[in-house]
Amino acid sequence: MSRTVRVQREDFDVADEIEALTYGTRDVGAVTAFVGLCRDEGGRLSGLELEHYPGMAEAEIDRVVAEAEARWPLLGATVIHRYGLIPPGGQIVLVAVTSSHRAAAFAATDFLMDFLKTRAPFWKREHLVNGTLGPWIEAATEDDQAATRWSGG
Amino acid sequence: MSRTVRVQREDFDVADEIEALTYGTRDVGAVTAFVGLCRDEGGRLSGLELEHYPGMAEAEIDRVVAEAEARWPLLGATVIHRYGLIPPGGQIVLVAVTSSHRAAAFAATDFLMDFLKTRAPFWKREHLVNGTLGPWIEAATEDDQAATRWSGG
Amino acid sequence: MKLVYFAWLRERVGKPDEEIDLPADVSTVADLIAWLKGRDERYEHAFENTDVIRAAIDHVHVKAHAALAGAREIAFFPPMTGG
Amino acid sequence: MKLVYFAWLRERVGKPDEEIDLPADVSTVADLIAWLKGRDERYEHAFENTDVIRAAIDHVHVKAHAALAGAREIAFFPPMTGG
Repeated sequence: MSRTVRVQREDFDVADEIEALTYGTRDVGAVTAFVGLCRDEGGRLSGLELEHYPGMAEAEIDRVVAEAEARWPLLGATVIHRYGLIPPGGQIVLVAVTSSHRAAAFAATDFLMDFLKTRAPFWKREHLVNGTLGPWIEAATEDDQAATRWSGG
Repeated sequence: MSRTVRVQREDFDVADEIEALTYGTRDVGAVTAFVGLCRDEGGRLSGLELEHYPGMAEAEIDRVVAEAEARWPLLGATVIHRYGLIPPGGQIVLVAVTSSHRAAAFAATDFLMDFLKTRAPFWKREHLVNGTLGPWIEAATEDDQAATRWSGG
Repeated sequence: MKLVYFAWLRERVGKPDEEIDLPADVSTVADLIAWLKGRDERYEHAFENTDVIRAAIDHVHVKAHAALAGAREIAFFPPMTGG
Repeated sequence: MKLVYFAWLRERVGKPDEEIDLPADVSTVADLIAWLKGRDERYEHAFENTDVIRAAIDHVHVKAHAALAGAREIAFFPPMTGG
């Protein structure tokens, strides 16, 4: 199991990350990748600023990935979460998972995204096209509900 | 909505396909990509040969993508399915979907893979490391069951 | 009318495609399968287990009771294993 | 003991972090919040709605009843909105 967790200001290259997860492997049957991008919300935003808690962000993502590894037979997992100011169209987060089979890769990716949203210490703030600072984005209750799908059962 | 469906012998580049789906967009919030790779099944296989029904393969994938578009608010979808002999580690299929939101992108990708497996006219045959031709792979009943998840409700 | 075969069905029939003149009393996919099975041992072997035979008319999946009228190309193949 | 604040909580408190000497009768996260609210209006405003305050001790999420004993760094922040 290869595990990569990075919290960084710089952009990332999805192809490079998938290549790193699959290079030389012969047992990977499924790669699932999710990329979250900054939307302009109908032209209203000039970007999103992401604040994070250095140290805890990495540690918490690492714990979430460890939980995914315990639940599904994964061969590799890469999570990259950016911070700083990200323009519309810019990449915010990558979750990429490899497994022998599709169902595990899919479920783990979905799980990781749910828990990144509710547990990883990042906070988004809107930057408006008129040059002013918009509000901090409020946590969506649907994100909490999505995360509770995985408990019990 | 941008829709790309290709059935080809040549390999594909995941990064190029994601770039094509997201370039210049400002409303895409989520990109989900699934790549199916050839496994060597514990060193038993030298590759998988994929036979397809030319003409119907493209048409059927196109119909499945149209159904996904009707079910979820997608911004783009790309499906590429290869045929011919594919070595272990080689890419077989790509499904990439863009949407404003994650849930739609995830669900549509899962749906597309379920229906590609049960409806797209492709057949896999094993090539063994000892140089002989192995059996045609039998359809998994779990694939049919996965596809029935989407009916009714 | 053109018939096309894929995967092990193609191998058992021994050819990828063929042109046939449809007898007047063959009107559905099931009729066609029954008629083909009566032609010789190759077809009888190829179509012995109809549970695992899938059919398409002009590139669209159909059931056994589908009518052949107007069809240009009928395809027979095992359950799909792509993806 | 070090306290750190993030997002609008940091803005309301007016600083990203601070060192405090914990009073003897402050033993849980909830106690600490109550004590901070009593310091001045900035803290009172920052912590006015405890339903939307999350806390972590040494980089691990904790509930309001968590004990502070042995903690090096206590963090307060709004619900997360990453991903």
